[in-house]
Amino acid sequence: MSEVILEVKNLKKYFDTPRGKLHAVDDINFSIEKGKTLGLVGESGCGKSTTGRVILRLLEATEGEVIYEGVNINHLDKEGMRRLRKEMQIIFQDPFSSLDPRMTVSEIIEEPIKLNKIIEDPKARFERVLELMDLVGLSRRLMNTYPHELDGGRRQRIGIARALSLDTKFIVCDEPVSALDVSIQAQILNLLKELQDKLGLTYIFITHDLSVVNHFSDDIAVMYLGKLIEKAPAEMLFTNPIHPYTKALLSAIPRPTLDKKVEKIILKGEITSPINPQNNCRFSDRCNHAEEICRSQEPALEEVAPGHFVACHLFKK
Amino acid sequence: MTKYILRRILMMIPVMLGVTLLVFFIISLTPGDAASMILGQEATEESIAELREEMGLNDPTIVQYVRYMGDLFQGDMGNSYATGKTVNSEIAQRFPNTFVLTVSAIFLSVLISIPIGVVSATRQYSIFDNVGMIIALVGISMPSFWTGLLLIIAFSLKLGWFPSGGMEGFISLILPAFTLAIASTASITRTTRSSMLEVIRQDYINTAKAKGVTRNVVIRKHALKNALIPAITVIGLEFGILLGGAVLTETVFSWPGIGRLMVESIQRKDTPMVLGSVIVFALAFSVVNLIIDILYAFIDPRIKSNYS
Amino acid sequence: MSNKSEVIATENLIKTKKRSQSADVWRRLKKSPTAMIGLAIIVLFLFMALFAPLIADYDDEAIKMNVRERLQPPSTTHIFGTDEFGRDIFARIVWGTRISLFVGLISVSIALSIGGFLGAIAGYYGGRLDNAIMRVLDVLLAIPTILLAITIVAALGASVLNLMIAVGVSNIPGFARVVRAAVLSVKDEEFIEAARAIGANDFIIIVRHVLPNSMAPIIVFATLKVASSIMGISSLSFIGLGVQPPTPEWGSMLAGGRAYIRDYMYIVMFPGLAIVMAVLSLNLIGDGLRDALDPKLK
Amino acid sequence: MSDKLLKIEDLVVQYITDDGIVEAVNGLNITVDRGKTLGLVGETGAGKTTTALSIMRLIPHPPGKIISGGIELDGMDLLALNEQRLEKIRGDVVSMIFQDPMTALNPVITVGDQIAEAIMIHQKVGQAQASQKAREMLEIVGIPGNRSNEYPHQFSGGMKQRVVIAIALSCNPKLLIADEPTTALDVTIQAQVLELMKSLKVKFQMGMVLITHDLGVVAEVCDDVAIMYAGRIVEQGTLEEVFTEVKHPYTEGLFNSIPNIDDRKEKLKPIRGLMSDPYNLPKGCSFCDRCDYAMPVCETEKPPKIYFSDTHFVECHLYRDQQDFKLKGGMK
Repeated sequence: MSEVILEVKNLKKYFDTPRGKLHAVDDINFSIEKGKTLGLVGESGCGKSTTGRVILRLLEATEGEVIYEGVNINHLDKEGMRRLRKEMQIIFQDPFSSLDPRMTVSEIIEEPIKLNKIIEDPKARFERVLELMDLVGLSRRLMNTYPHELDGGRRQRIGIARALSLDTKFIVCDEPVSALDVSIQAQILNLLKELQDKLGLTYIFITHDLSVVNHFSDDIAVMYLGKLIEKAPAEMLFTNPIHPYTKALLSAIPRPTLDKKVEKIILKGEITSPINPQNNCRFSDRCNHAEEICRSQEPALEEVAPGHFVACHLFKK
Repeated sequence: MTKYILRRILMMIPVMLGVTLLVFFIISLTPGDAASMILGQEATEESIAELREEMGLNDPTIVQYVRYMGDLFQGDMGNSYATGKTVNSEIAQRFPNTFVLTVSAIFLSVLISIPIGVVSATRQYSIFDNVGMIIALVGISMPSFWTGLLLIIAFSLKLGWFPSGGMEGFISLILPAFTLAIASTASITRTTRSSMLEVIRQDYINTAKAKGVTRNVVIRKHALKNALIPAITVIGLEFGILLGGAVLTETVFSWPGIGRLMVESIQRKDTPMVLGSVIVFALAFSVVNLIIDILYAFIDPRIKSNYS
Repeated sequence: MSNKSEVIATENLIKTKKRSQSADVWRRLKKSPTAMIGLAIIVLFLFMALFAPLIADYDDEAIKMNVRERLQPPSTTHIFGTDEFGRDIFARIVWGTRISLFVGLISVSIALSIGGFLGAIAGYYGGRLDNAIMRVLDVLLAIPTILLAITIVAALGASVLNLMIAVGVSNIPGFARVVRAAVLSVKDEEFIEAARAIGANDFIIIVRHVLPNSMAPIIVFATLKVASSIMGISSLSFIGLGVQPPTPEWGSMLAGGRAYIRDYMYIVMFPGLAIVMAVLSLNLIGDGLRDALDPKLK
Repeated sequence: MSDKLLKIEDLVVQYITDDGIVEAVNGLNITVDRGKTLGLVGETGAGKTTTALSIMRLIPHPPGKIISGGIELDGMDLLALNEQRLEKIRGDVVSMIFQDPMTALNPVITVGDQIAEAIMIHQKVGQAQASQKAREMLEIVGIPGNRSNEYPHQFSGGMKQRVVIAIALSCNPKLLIADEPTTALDVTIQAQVLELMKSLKVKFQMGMVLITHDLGVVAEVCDDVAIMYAGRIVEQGTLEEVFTEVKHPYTEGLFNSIPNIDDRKEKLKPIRGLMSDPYNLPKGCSFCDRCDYAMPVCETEKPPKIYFSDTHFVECHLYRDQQDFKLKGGMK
């Protein structure tokens, strides 16, 4: 029996915009077990990155709870949050902008250790930095270089080393490979996987790329315009997607193979943004199967099979 | 569009109120007593005290300010301590001269600078570009009062082509307008060049070229309009600098504008006149900025649609 | 590369000092001949300002009137000639350097510290504080810089101190805007969020991450502002609102010499050239720095 | 007329910078048949975009320069033409779609005018007629014609890319170069745009060079595939040949790096290391320092071109002496 490390309850994050309230994250629920990976999937504007940031309290939640190892982090004071940050970390999408261009590789990796007073002795701290560089496959000779002198893959390794420099147990990976070339992407994915096995890490893996998330995750949650619309174990979601959006998303991925041609579901229209949303299914205006009820009532997330949750009026048919 | 313009005009009001408040308080710091100035050295203590009371100079500054603003809204900026004439009439008489001078200077600048900036950018690192940019930098570095003196020496005293000062017809406008225009020409040229360089690297320029649009049309139609957006900002800022520069240029060329009026009034400690001049300058500058913002909306459709 | 040789190479590299970024900037700046000319000129001016007493005697040559030697054209004894009171123009220019550079630097420091502080907190905290600060600055910006300076000096009276205050204050809004824009451009970078994620507080974030990364445009702007302040100081002195005679100042030298330009053109020639050279050199350096600090623009 | 629409021979393009010379393209050969689509596949820095810009003759100069080689388009020697002739060809015979739709449209000109411009240049028609045609083009790419008076910022990313496509196709070009046309788009939007491009390809009967890093996109749209690495084509063949009989170790590496969506247990086998420094390419095979099959000869000698069929070739030493050499990974 594995234990739940993180639980998200009725989480909401709204932003004020000139055109109204943007419901970036709107009442989502999920939990993650220790040592597992939850894939958070969706297209631009679906709220997946915002969710990641609210979980780490880099953004304050509008409503709802984030419970990490039994502690509601929304209620923690500064000091409590500081302690927690040692365990909860983030890896960013853009290895170009997520590293301070004025700091060297070793300074970047060292900063969290120094800041959180993990190791006070400079010499021991330096040893630890070298150790971390080895761990993520960064050659030690790069320690005095600046990020802009390195390629995207190595920069992402720096970001990973920084995230691991504390007593990290839980990492939000925000599109960690989408800025990288395919061959480098595979290197980083393998590294993240190895680190998880070695250090028992728990990941939330945020991505728009379903093939990456399938490879990587235990559970997958699909988001659309701030809502969680389907959640299931990866295997189940891929073999038996229920929500029309998930189906379309799965079929839309270009597959690098000549056999097993998948019938494409082409959606109409484009992604809008969840500003002042109506009480309807947010996908209804793009859905090929939408019915009257979809336009007048918002579907709730319901369990249709053990572990498989869907928010759609039509699955019952 | 009307909504946008109205909004911009409304935004001007608090700024102008702030300007009057600020300037009024700065000027109220001026040492010396207005009443004794008006009455001259022979005045008795009593008559001075009487006048002080009458002018309300014993009231707190803020009360004086409110009174001043009340008058200002009725179009009255008080009377000059030095001449006794109304500030309004004096400024009304002088303002057109400053207007003519600065507007001709900015026209001259824009006319010269935009083409040079564009050509420099399209031929980056050519001799034309390099020499042009060095001249522009020197132009920015020359104080207008000195340039004015040099121009007087050369074209008035030595060659006798133009008068060295005063305001007698178009011919006397040429030297001061040119003097005033130098620095802004240089600076608008530099901005035009750099924003043009920025624009011609954009993807949409490649799209245009890939359509088969000729080089000249790419520059004229696709690049220039985009490059003008930052250039116009600088034209607006330069206009402010021109207004400031008018103080110096008018002094050098004895041009009867409000710049010179202001300097003379400062020397005469004629505070109502100084106050009036600064406010008019600030108002003129704000109106220019308003025009600039409206121009923006015409060039850049993104602004227009934000307010429709 | 084998493991062993890598370790050795590593140890060698750890010992070598890391290459500093200012060295990089200097390397790029050196490539610009115009910036180097500017630097040479300004060093010359600094030298003149520092060693003015060794170059010319203040009381004897720069201040004392000497009617017998008035309005002498340049010669070997007076290389720039003498003015209407028979004072040596070269000596006055040398001493004027002190005033111009000193007042220029001090007023920019005033503007940078006040404007920079306001701009930094406005940019970093945003929201209402930002709004309040920017609205106040809008008022200052509505008055053209030089007019604001003139108004301040007119009210406070003409003196070197008031000149510094006037030029300094009138430059505050400019600095606030530049610093704010610089901070804003850095603030939303992901590395700031990364710093927050590792538990850094606002102070550490501002000092260690925001400021170092927003320095480039501020340095450039400050350099250019020293130039324009020097110009502003001489402008004010020219219209009699700055440094008062007989103190040697370039602008007031021009004002004094104005009456004699028909026959004694050199009187206005040299002080004016001094202004141009000082301002130009700083502008050249500013331009060079802009390119050197931001290699992307090249 | 030959059935070859585009023929590039031994193309060499360099960028001359302060830090040295980058050989962005060195000795590139590709051909595109009329009405066929060639997928040009490679990673960042492989020289794909440089190749595209060379065909358009839009290499920014300085620093870029076409050093040698030949580009023949529809029987014309592009490298021999002057600028005026090129302007007549661009947008008419060959046109191009750029990667980022967000920046590819001029923000201050209406989309209708941006489409009409190309029509007016090449078809010598008046403003009214061109605007009419522009509206028709918008309809063809799935945008209501009455939106032609709107500005680019009023369109979403996918819509913008449709406008870009409308511009490119407005004069019925014989060759379309599409540089990563869907990379910046969301998956469901990408599916829409790919679908549109596939149908337009048939409708307009044009040849196409589709530049991409995504083998999935290639499988969907292309007839032929060329794999590019460090400025050269390392393997080329029909879609069938390249996808079923991978020959080059780099091609194999690319396939093994992609997570297989239909088999989540499969382990990724990334290509180790990084692409060689473009300032300083190895003397022999550019891929040899990352290649699992590298032999001593790979480091010293440029690999020969080995043909397996009229259409399928590879540049690799492995097959010089034994044509039937099999890569370890085989195919999925």
